[in-house]
Amino acid sequence: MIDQLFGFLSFYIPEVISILLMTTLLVAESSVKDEHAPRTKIHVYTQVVLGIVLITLFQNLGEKPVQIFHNAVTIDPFSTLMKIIMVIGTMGAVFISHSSKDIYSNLKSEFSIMAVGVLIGGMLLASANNMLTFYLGIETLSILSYVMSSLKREDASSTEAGMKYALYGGLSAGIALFGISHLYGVFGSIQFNDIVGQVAGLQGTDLAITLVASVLFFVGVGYKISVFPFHMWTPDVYQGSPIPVTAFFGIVPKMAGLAALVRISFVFLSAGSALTVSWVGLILVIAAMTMTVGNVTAIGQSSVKRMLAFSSIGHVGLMILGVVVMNEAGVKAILFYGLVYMFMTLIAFYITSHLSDMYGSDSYDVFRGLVYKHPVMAIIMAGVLFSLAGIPPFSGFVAKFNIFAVVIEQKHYGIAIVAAINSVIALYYYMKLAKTMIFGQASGEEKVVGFTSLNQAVIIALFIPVLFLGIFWESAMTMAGNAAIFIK
Amino acid sequence: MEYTVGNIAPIILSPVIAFVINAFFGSKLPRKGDWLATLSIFISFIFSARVFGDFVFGNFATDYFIHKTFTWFDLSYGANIWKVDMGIYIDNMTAIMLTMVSGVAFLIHLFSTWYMDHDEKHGRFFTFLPLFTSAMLGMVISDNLFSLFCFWEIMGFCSYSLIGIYVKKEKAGDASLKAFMTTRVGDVFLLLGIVALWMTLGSVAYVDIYAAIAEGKFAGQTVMGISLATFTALCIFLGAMGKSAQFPLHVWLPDAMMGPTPGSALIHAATMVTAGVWISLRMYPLMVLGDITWFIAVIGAITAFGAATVAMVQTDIKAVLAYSTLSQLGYMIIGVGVGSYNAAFMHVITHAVFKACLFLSAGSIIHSVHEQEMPKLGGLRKYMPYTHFAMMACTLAIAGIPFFSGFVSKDRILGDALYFGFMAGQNPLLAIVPILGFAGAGLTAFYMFRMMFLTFYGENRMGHHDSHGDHHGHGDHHGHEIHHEHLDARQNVPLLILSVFTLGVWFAGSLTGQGIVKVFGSKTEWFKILVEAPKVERFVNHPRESFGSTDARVKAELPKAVYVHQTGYAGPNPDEHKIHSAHVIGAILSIIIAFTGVFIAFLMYIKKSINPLASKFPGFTTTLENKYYFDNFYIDVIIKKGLLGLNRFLSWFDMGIFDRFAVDGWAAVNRVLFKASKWFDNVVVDAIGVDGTGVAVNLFNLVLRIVQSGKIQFYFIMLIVVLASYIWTVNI
Amino acid sequence: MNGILNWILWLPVIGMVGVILTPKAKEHTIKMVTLVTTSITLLLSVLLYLKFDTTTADMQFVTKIPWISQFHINYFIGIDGITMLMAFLNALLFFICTLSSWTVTKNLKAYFALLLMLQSTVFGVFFALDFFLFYVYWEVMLLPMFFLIGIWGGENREYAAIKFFLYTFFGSIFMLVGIIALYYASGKGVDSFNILALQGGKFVNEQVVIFGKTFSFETIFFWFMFLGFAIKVPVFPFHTWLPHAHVQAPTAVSVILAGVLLKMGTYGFLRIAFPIFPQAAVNASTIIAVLGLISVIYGAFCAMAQDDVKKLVAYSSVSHMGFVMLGLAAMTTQGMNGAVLQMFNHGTSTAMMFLMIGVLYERSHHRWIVKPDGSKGYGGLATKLPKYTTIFIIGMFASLGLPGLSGFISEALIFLGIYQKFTTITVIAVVGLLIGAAYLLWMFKRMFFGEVNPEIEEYEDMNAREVFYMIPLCIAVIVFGIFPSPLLNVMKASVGQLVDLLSKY
Amino acid sequence: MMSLVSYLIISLILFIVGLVVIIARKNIVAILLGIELILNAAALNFVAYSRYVTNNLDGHVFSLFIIVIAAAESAIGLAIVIRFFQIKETIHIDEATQLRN
Repeated sequence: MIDQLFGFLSFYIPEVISILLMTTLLVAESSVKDEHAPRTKIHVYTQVVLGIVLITLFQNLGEKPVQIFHNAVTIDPFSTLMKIIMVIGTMGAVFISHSSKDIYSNLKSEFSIMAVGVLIGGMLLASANNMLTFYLGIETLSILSYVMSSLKREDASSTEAGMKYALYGGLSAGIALFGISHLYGVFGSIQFNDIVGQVAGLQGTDLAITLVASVLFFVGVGYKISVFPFHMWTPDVYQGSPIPVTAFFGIVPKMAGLAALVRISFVFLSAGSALTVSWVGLILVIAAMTMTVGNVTAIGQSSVKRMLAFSSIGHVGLMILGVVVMNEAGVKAILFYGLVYMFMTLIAFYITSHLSDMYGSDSYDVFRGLVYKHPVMAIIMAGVLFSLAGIPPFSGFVAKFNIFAVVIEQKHYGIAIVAAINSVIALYYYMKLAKTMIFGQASGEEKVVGFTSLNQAVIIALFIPVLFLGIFWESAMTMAGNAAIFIK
Repeated sequence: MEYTVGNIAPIILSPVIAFVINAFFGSKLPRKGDWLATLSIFISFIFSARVFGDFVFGNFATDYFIHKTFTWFDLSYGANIWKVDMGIYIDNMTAIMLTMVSGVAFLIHLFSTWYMDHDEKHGRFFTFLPLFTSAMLGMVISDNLFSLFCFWEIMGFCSYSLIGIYVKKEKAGDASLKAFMTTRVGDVFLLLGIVALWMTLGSVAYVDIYAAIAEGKFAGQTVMGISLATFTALCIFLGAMGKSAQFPLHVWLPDAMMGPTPGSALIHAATMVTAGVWISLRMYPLMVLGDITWFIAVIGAITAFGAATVAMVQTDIKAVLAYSTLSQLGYMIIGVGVGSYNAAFMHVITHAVFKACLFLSAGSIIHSVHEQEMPKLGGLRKYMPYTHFAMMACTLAIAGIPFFSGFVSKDRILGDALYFGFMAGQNPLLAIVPILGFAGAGLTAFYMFRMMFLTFYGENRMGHHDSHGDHHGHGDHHGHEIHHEHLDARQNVPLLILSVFTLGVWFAGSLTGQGIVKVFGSKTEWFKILVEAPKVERFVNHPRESFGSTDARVKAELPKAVYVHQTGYAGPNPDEHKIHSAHVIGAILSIIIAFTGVFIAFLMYIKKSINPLASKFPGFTTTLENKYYFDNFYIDVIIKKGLLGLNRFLSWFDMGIFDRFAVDGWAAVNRVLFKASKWFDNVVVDAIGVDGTGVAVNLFNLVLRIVQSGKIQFYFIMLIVVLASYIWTVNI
Repeated sequence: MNGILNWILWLPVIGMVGVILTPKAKEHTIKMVTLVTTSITLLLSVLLYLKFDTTTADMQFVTKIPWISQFHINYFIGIDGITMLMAFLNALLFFICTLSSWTVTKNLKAYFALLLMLQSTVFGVFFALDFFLFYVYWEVMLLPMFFLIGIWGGENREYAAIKFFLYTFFGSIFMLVGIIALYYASGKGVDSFNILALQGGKFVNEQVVIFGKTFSFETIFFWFMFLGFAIKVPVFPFHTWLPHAHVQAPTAVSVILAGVLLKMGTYGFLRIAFPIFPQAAVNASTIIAVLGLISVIYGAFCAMAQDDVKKLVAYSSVSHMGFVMLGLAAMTTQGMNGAVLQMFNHGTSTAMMFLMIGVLYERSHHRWIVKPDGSKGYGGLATKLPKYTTIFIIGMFASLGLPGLSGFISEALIFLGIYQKFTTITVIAVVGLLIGAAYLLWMFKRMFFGEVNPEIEEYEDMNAREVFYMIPLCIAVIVFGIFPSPLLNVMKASVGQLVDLLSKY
Repeated sequence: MMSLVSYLIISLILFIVGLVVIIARKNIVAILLGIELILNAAALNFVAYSRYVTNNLDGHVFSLFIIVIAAAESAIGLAIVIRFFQIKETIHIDEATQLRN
């Protein structure tokens, strides 16, 4: 019994390390005397350990899928890859938080602690193989997120953001739970494995209940990845939260939510039943609405952070199209998109954060004429923006191309056209920022303090994959291709 | 002689070479290279003369022709063969025209070396004049409409550059623009006609078109409802109208006199303007087939008469000559229309000679006394005897006085017109053609002698103002004391040579060795033996020759030329005698009319026993002085109000409406959508939320109460509502 | 042997790297690096022409290297007669533009780097035979253009740049959908991104369902492609980005834009839209012809109303490209050859016009024929600048189609071609020729004739450099006007093949 | 005799009441309570189902977890509400309208 448990643990090393990291961080923080001292050591420590987690994850990547802890958790390349993305995202967020003025110096290690906590929740969610772990994952993710978004204690808007997030999250979690409970009633089990088999044979009241319940269930994921009707909290929370938090929210919870979405859709929809039809239709509508709402609202934003928030909604709308097709290619596309999107978001938020630290605002104007002060940064930012808009040769284009490919392969031409028009809209507001950066004339000649050689180096390093994956994306695609979903 | 490249090419190429050299190095050459230009023209004259001799003295049959081609470019790929050939088509007509053009051009070049001396535009003038000459020669010699069109346009370009050569003058710019655009109107239609012919017949070589006519390939072909023949004939004739300045496209020619006088002499009197007549003659069978000859005749008549009337009141020598040119071109076109083929062509030649001479004389007057307002001239006879002699000879010729060249050609045209109008059983309305024709002839005699009298006779009016000419306001002409013209050979020799050609040679009877000298437009001038309307039947599947191959037939085998009089191309005419009588009547009529015109002029301007028209019909005179208000109509109404107005509107529409709404529309839509979402947040949420008024009030109390409570809760409501709708949809 | 093409394609990139590595201060070095790169490219393209085999319609100098094997995407380039000409034109114009940009001072380094990048991408568009590669180049080309217009443009440059970018992107995103649809329609096979393999009407019987309605696959995706290319050309309803872009862009960029970039649109029709969807193309030919006709007339009319000489020439480009569309719509030997020839000739003649306007602009710093206050912008230029006038006249008459200069033959061929299919349209289109002459000559008259305007007193005539870079274009305009065969022989095989294909439908 | 249906009805009532509370009340604490109600509805379902339908313990376990997490969540929620109160001097939900575009 015990040895079996340890046998299971051997697959679970990344999570375990993360948990250890979190606890050790707690201890370390409590041992800090001067609460305003820089937490450089702690941050370095966090980064190193997360690096180790990353390595162990890469080792897992090779392993063949297993289900551990009595099928409560499944470790398959798909979830591992998602976790890798999340871990890198967390490392990035922690790195920003170190320099960002948006995080009070006495809370810097709190941020790391919370981030690692959310990461753990995300990992759990990504490899959840039954309702309970799924629910636990979501809650771990959420509860810590509430705290993170209200991390600026004295700041009204930050607190308000946290409160809204908490209330909204609580409600949607509750609704999801209500749905889950009925599903449990119908299938008599909370194991995805057991459910998969039964979906096809549903009929009568069971089917009716399942339809309703699965929709309720979807709310839980939907609000995490902030798709159309459940997206309303996003802009407020993104705007209210400190920039590193926003960057973090832009990546980790979304990836986790996507992973869960993919998994449950495979659970419920792989067997073609009445459920499949309704879900595909549902997700198509949701995707179209999400894209449109996100992009259209992003146009008028004056705050870059908000603009990025809405644009992330638009991107999610594009990503979940990969779910619609219900096949390996779709998963591949989502994974690749997620990977690329993570890098782009990080860079965008880095540069925004440094600028807003400098000028105390994240409006478009702080970007004006950046190219004359920091040509490299400006060019990279422009590159990222065009990549987000999906212009070759940047990887954003390849990601979009893959999504289009899987959608069109399934002959969903209508949604493809909607997506096409959306990417034109998206290009418009990205280009507005690029325009201000490069065509505009800077008010002053002062350099931005944030852009130390280290930060610039990191940004450039992060930009390399954005460019590289745009041209030589074969290997990345094969990696994503191997990441099959595993459900018995 | 063999018609090899070496024998033909120099005709066209030597002026081109002169053009190229002058264009690039002219400024460095001594005398800006005018000698080079003149020399080059002389060379092409020599080569043309060889062709002339070969044809005219070679006793060829009237219908002998040389047709040789080479491929310009080739689009053949796989099965479908399509290439564009260029080549030469030489018959007697070509030979004569070549010689005339190169000869006249040579003399004019020679004259210009004197005239343009010390002129700031000397170099540029001698750059474009040879280019023009070669283009003209090329047009004459080319064997198909397409290459004809190319040379045709190049001529237009040269004329544009020469008219606008004095770039400092605003008016020069207007005139050149007007000239190019007006002719362009005709040209595009010409191109259209060529395209239509080419794409239906598969070729636009004359011989192929003739053959097609003979084989009846045109039968049943239509373009937009009109028969192909009519359509193409009309298009081509429109082109001719443009170039030959026929009503209503005549407006450009008078203004074209902005250029240097010798240029006008060559381009706008002797050669280029006759290109229209040339193409009408070449395409004569098509015109007949298309049944538009009556139209041609009418247009010609209107031009001939209208221009003559305007010429009566002009006071500027060059203007008078310009309008006389218009009128004479009108006669040629009449000739084409009424089917006196060779007379029309003959008039091209004779007119070229005497009109060139007239312009050169006017040029030498202007150059000597720096004055071109006739009322300010006068009594120049004793100062410029040579010029006087030459000009008088040409005036007699153009006035159609017997023993002079103009008489022969014009009187036959009028004779045929008479037949055409009254005896050929045509629509009686067409009687206006001869009527206007003869009236015009009278006017011609009148205004030409008016010019002679005002210029050379009476007392000298130089130095002091004359109320008549003032409003033409040419700078100051005080202090030009009249001096005897110092005899410069380059000035006078061309004049004398040309004036010699206004008589004599045309009456030499048959140079081809048959018949004897006769006067009064006898039937057997050598000219008529050589030129006749093409007999289309003989062109049916004749052998193609390309350069290098020897001529298909050897001269020795050819029959001697025998003259058969005919109108139209359709073989010997049944009512020969009618035509003959028409000719006799025509001859007598025209002589009488001509002399009357001269006499009236004499009374008005020498005897002064009748006062000039102006005093009699002031209104009519002003109309004439304003050229029937054509310019005002075209420029003010059509161009300024119509075209430019339309343009302005369109461009405003394009940027103002189309671009703003239709194109920036999508951005607008997005902005609207954004506004809508904003409105949704602010108005719906707050308005309904904060102050309880609003639509929702009356709708649903509970909803109101629910919604009343602020933003985050509104999110909840949205969530639940959407969720419910999802569930609803999913369950269907 | 096939190396040449790769060299031509990548040499500018190497040059760009060279420029980037050169320190900012060494301005002259930067210029020289660019100049050397472009001139070598030009020489290589001449070599390419000499080695080109005119007898075959097949692709030559082909290179095919696997790129993304999962999607069977290859680095697949090669040229046929049509692209041979375009490549030569591109190389020539960029060489000239480098010289004409000699006076650029603002961010010199970035300018030349972007210029070289642009050249490489344009080459890429013309060489690419793999659909994905084609699309990538097609899009990447937008970036340097965006920055070149946006940074070095006139006062309203940002609007123009954004408009240009969005417009083209809007078209090409639909093209992307089409490309992917083709990939799956052709069975995800080895050749599913191979443009050549897709050609020949393989999709005549396919169907698509969009928003619940069933359409013919060919029709739908022909129009998608049409949108992408027509915006680039630009054809009538999509033309309004052009005047903005041209008026705002710096001289060299206008030259490239009018000279080469517009040709990419028509090239797209020749290489992709027509051969891949022949049936739909034949069905659409009437619409294309009508749109082309409208562009011809409408563009000419709008041009005539302009007081800004550069805008005038911009509209004249709309008009001239309209002729190309007419020639394409004809789908006959004469029409197609005429269209391709017109692509080349318009490239040279309009480049001359824009360069000359640029030369003038450097002296006057305005482009008003008639200033907004109604006074003359220029006047008497012919007296003041004789050399300038001569070259300007050549360019102007070339673009209004004077026989003996290049414009005429292509327009004549287009008329011959279109007459066989659409007589009425031909008859209306000749009006375009008429107005075409009108606005150019009127502009010429207002700028060059008359007393010397005091404002232009101190202008000096073209200097040696300016004359030097105009000479090649003058030669091209005159020589190809008299001897079109060197161009026609190169293209006729490829064009003929396309005509044969289309004639089957 | 209690049957499954009656449990479900009760839980549904709980659920709806929770929603209404969340929507209608302006007191943030009340809204948190509403969330608790919803969670409890779910928990009740689980227990009921495992009692009547599926004879395994999954439901019970799940409900236990729910209780725990609900506690944690409400704790965090209350903490944030307290901060909010310290800043805004009120826990009226309408005061939380600072964030908007």
